[in-house]
Amino acid sequence: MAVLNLVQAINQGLQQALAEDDRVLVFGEDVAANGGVFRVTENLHQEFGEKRVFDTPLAESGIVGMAVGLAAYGLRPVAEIQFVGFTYAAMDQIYTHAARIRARSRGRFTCPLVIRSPYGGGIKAPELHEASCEAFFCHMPGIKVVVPSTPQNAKGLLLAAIADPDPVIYLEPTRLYRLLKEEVPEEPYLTPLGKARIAREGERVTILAWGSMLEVVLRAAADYDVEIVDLQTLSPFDRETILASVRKTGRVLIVQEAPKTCGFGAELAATIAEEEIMSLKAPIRRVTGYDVVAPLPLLENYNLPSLERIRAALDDLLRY
Amino acid sequence: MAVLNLVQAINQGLQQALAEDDRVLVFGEDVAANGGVFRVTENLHQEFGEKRVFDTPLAESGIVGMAVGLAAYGLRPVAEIQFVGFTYAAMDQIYTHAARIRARSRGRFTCPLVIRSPYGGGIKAPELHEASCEAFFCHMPGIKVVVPSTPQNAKGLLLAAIADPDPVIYLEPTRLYRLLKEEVPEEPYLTPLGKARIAREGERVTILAWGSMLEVVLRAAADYDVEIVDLQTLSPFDRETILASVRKTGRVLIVQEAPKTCGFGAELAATIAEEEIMSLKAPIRRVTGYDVVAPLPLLENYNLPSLERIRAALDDLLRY
Amino acid sequence: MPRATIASFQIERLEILGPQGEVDAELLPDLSDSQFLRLYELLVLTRLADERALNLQREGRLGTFPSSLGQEAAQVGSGFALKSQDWVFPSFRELGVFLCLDYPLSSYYRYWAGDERGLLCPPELNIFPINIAVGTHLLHAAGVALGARYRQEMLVAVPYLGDGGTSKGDFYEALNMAGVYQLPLVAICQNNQWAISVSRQHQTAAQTLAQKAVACGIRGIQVDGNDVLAVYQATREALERARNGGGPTLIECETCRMSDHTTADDARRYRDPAELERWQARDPLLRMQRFLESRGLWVASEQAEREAALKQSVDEAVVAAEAVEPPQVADMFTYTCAELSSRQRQQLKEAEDGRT
Amino acid sequence: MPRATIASFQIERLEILGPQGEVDAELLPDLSDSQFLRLYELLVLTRLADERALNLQREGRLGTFPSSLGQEAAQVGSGFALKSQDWVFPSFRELGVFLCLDYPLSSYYRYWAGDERGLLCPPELNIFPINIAVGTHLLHAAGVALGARYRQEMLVAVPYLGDGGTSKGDFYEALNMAGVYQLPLVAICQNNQWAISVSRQHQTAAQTLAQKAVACGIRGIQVDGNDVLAVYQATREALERARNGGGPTLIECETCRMSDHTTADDARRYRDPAELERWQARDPLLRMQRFLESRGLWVASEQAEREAALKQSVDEAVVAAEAVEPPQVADMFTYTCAELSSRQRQQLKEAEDGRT
Ligand SMILES: Cc1ncc(C[n+]2csc(CCOP(=O)(O)OP(=O)(O)O)c2C)c(N)n1
Ligand SMILES: Cc1ncc(C[n+]2csc(CCOP(=O)(O)OP(=O)(O)O)c2C)c(N)n1
Ligand SMILES: [Mg+2]
Ligand SMILES: [Mg+2]
Repeated sequence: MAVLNLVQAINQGLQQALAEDDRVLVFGEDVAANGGVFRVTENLHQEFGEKRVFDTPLAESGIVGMAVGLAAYGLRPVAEIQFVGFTYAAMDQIYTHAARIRARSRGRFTCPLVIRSPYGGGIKAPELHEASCEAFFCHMPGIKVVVPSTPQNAKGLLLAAIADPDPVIYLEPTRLYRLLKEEVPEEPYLTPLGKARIAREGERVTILAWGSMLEVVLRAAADYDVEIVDLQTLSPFDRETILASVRKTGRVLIVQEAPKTCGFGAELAATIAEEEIMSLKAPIRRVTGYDVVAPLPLLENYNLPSLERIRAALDDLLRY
Repeated sequence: MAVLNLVQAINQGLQQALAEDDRVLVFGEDVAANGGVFRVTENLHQEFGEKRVFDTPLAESGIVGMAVGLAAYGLRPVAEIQFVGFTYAAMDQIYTHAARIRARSRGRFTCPLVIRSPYGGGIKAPELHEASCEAFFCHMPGIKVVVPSTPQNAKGLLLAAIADPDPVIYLEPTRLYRLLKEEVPEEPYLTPLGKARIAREGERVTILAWGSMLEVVLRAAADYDVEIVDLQTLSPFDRETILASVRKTGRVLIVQEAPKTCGFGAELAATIAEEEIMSLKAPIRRVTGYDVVAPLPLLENYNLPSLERIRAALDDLLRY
Repeated sequence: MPRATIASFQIERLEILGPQGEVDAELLPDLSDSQFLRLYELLVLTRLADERALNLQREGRLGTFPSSLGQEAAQVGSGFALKSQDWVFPSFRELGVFLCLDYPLSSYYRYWAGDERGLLCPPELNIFPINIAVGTHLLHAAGVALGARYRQEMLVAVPYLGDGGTSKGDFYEALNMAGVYQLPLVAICQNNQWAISVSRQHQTAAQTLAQKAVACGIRGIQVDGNDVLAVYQATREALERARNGGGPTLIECETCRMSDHTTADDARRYRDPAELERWQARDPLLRMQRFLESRGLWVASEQAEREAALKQSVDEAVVAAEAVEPPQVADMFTYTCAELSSRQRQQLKEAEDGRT
Repeated sequence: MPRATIASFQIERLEILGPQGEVDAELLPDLSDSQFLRLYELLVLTRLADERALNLQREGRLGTFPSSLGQEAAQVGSGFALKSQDWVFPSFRELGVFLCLDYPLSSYYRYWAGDERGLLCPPELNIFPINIAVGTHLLHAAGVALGARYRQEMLVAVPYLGDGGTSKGDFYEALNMAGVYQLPLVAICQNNQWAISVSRQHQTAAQTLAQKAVACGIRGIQVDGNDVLAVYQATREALERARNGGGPTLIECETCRMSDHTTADDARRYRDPAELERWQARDPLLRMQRFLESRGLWVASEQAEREAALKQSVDEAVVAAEAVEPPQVADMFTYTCAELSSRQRQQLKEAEDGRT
């Protein structure tokens, strides 16, 4: 097994999907000759040619709308939106169409489409290049949302997303792109959608996290006896695994990079407060980005959940 | 005081805002000669003329984007999006621009803009004409979200939204447009943003609702000793009033028309589970629309929170 | 070249049928007499099925309904040129196109009664679900066209839209993509002069809608949209060109919405009745009827009988539509994704427990 | 009229300066010698400030930076024509425009160092914040133009965009609105042939970008974007027309991005170096220098001294930019809305407690 970083793992997943299934098409802005601005699609254009891997005009709604047509036609489009902050222009195509084609046509047309997008903060990039907006997509019935957190699950979740019969938003934490390296099996494999992963077992607190927050949480909680659940799929999320861990620990900390209010963490807290409250020994705490307009690089560290904030929340929970 | 329905109350609010402040402009699709497809802008074009009240081309992103410019220029645009299901095309303008102009320009430009839109289900309208998507906007720092529930607060909240120095999404529950009538003071008045209203006092359960759900909840809970809180403003929401009521009753039911997962109700539940969990005697229950693609008229009643579902939840809560 | 013209563009308009049904023989499409008759029959059927829908709506048996009155030629002329392998992306006012393609009228009615099953397209056709979000569906057509080129299938993607739809960003993004990839796509714009209460002039300063093609480097043409033969001919040419790799076309059919926007609208609030009178004189059925008459194909005495037969087929569609069992609550869940999540399973159970 | 041309359109291109700096005297803009010199100085200043930014970036003193190299004439020619009351809506590559308007270079640098305060526009100017979401800001210009007409202010709204930006729906919606309302708006498109790695040809099938105006019923013109006098002249004419109620214009400045897309890009991955060589011969600074020389306004021996003065002003801007105190955590909250919510107050307290 080769040691790959996240970019390489996703690239390998794309390469294998293209090689295995001629219905798979990869497209977006700068994904062809340039190999993507983060090089995630590197060499794919060279290997599979212009028909399979191609550039589009600069039009996010257009990219997603075209992908909807391709998917309904029977292909397996894997569209890239260059940064998730530019998906807002495609919200209408995502929610009005990708999410609904199956229902509107009563199953005659479906939408097995993957939208990949670099996501999240911590890379000191320009405005709108660090958005954490997963919650929008999680509130769209008909849309699945996947966030990998390691090279291994990045590849497996990507291949599962491409194999899925419904539209999947696949969010790639840019901060992890080259930060994490691990052994990744060479052959194609699926990491099932809808299943969380226990990243670390523990007894006293359940920490729920996803994407690049997982890496922060693992560091922050190194000296705590906590169970760390990596959501992997946010929609549909793995209620059973989460609730089982809460039953065990009785304390919950949710760590999310997005602004607090109405973030995905709110749904996790609400679900626990509805279905497992009797197991709780303490309030459900959230450590999140603040409810502010996402700051530019000089201020961004103030906004991202930090080791200190996470530890303070853990200490607080453990006082109950 | 005249007895007005919701349409008339909003119309009166618009008329008074236009009359009082020449910075107010009203525009959107079919708002001029046609007076809006629900007649909310009736007679305004006739009274204030083409410069103040005018039609736009069919382009939702365009409408909001233009409104951002007008607001930054110093005017007070009140833009209509014909149905809230068509705001998805304007998400980019709302979140990337309306929400951020103040921050991006460090206060040099601001965005005192109101986007009005008919919202919610229960009117047997065609596809996309009954969306309940308030949660998207509640997850956008920089954006305020207001949902009136009676003719009185409809007028007062509208005038407060127009007076507000920041962008406000004002969602008009179409099902209530002509259903509710009450006395509405003739003179202009403000119903402050950010404040909930105790629609009914009670002791045993706190019901949190907004918009057209309030009317359902009032009927459903007629025979229960419950406190009904009408949120009025969803973002920023009135933590203090909500938490005070929860402290009193110890039981919480949230009723929301939108799909359950990641709806605004999740934030309410999460906030209570974080800040007031020690007062709770029972799980926090949510009665919501299901996590499905919004159905067409023949199925829609199955999806809307019903009296039966609300009562079943109350009975359940009262067993604790 | 200090101030030189570096590009020029012309927009053509095609008309074949004169107001009295006279034709320019050179332009007459290559159709048989029975095809001419069939065209006329489809025009009449469209009008009858439309009238019937309005009646059903008034009786509370359909929901809000958008009438095709006055636009029959634009719909039938274009729909008649389609091949069965072509993919159609309707907007919400294309009854005539559905009828040309033999889509079950009963299904069409069911959809407008508020039942998604009305859009379940029969397997032999490729009609995308009716699109309500104006202007957004041209992109799906672009996607299908791109897919077809990839699969080397000889189909054309044919989105329908209105004059209002031409103002949406997605319309432009789609035609621009179609130009870049030289896609087999023919967009049919029914310029019926109104987008609810907003007039064509208020929708855009462009003199024609056809010229919007220029922005995307594709072909654009205007046709007399009340002239079923001109619409047919322009569509056929564009389809053939697209099928043969000649790239996309935007066809503007200039017509007029003779009804209210929908049954929920009252056009008297914003429209001068004189406009209707002017357009009445160009009624698409009458023109085609006169053309048939001049060729000895239409006999006044037979009209009643033919109409009766068509009416009967409409009646049968109504009966069939109303005989369908109501949809099941489970359908809401079944068609959201291929599989239910654990939460959806819970919700379905709750919904089926009848707590509505 | 069976198949008649009903509309025709021509796209013009304007060039004034020849490759050797020779001019068509008839077209020469009505500017004084000192204005010609000032134009040249601004071209040089733009290049120097740009070079300096690239150096700062390499040293880790700026973040990702988009260079203006090669596009100085398009920026300075248009920026020089603006009046102080005009509202400017920059994209992210308009250093030359900021310099023409005397925007503090130190602020410009601060923005690219990751500090929002760099976009706090001085009160005497009306420059909207740099726009990152490509193509979305033309609508704001349309809004301001509409507002100005309402207030009867004689200003023009001037959005800048790139060739890539012309593919976005918002670009089209904005120009269509501008046409409908006949707004005082002049859109300046720097067609620099590339949108990161996507070439102009791949962006649209339209032969020129100027012709995109046709779709919206507004004026469009192409100019040689490396000819500062042509850009100036076209902009001035369009501004005057707009100011006098003559409606909007789209100006395509044909130029070339001579650098990588940004400091995060490596154009060698996708671009043939021969292209750069071709464009090198049309360098906008050189052409203007030759023009000045031919008029006896440029003296080789003075160049070094002049450049030194400009460089010194750039140095001072760097010092000023770096002397600024770091932003405060409170700023994140202060500028989100006019007032803090109770939750934001809590959060601010948490953030200020230093838990970062
Ligand atoms: C994106 C969007 N905005 C608004 C509406 C509401 N609406 C329905 S039809 C219509 C007018 C459409 O005009 P046009 O495209 O000319 O089609 P026509 O109704 O004339 O057939 C409007 C504004 C909608 N359905 N979709
Ligand atoms: C809506 C949007 N999509 C994608 C990007 C990422 N991106 C930044 S610049 C750029 C290319 C812009 O090309 P063009 O408009 O020609 O401007 P230029 O960079 O050439 O000045 C892209 C794709 C973006 N900033 N905004
Ligand atoms: Mg129309
Ligand atoms: Mg460019």
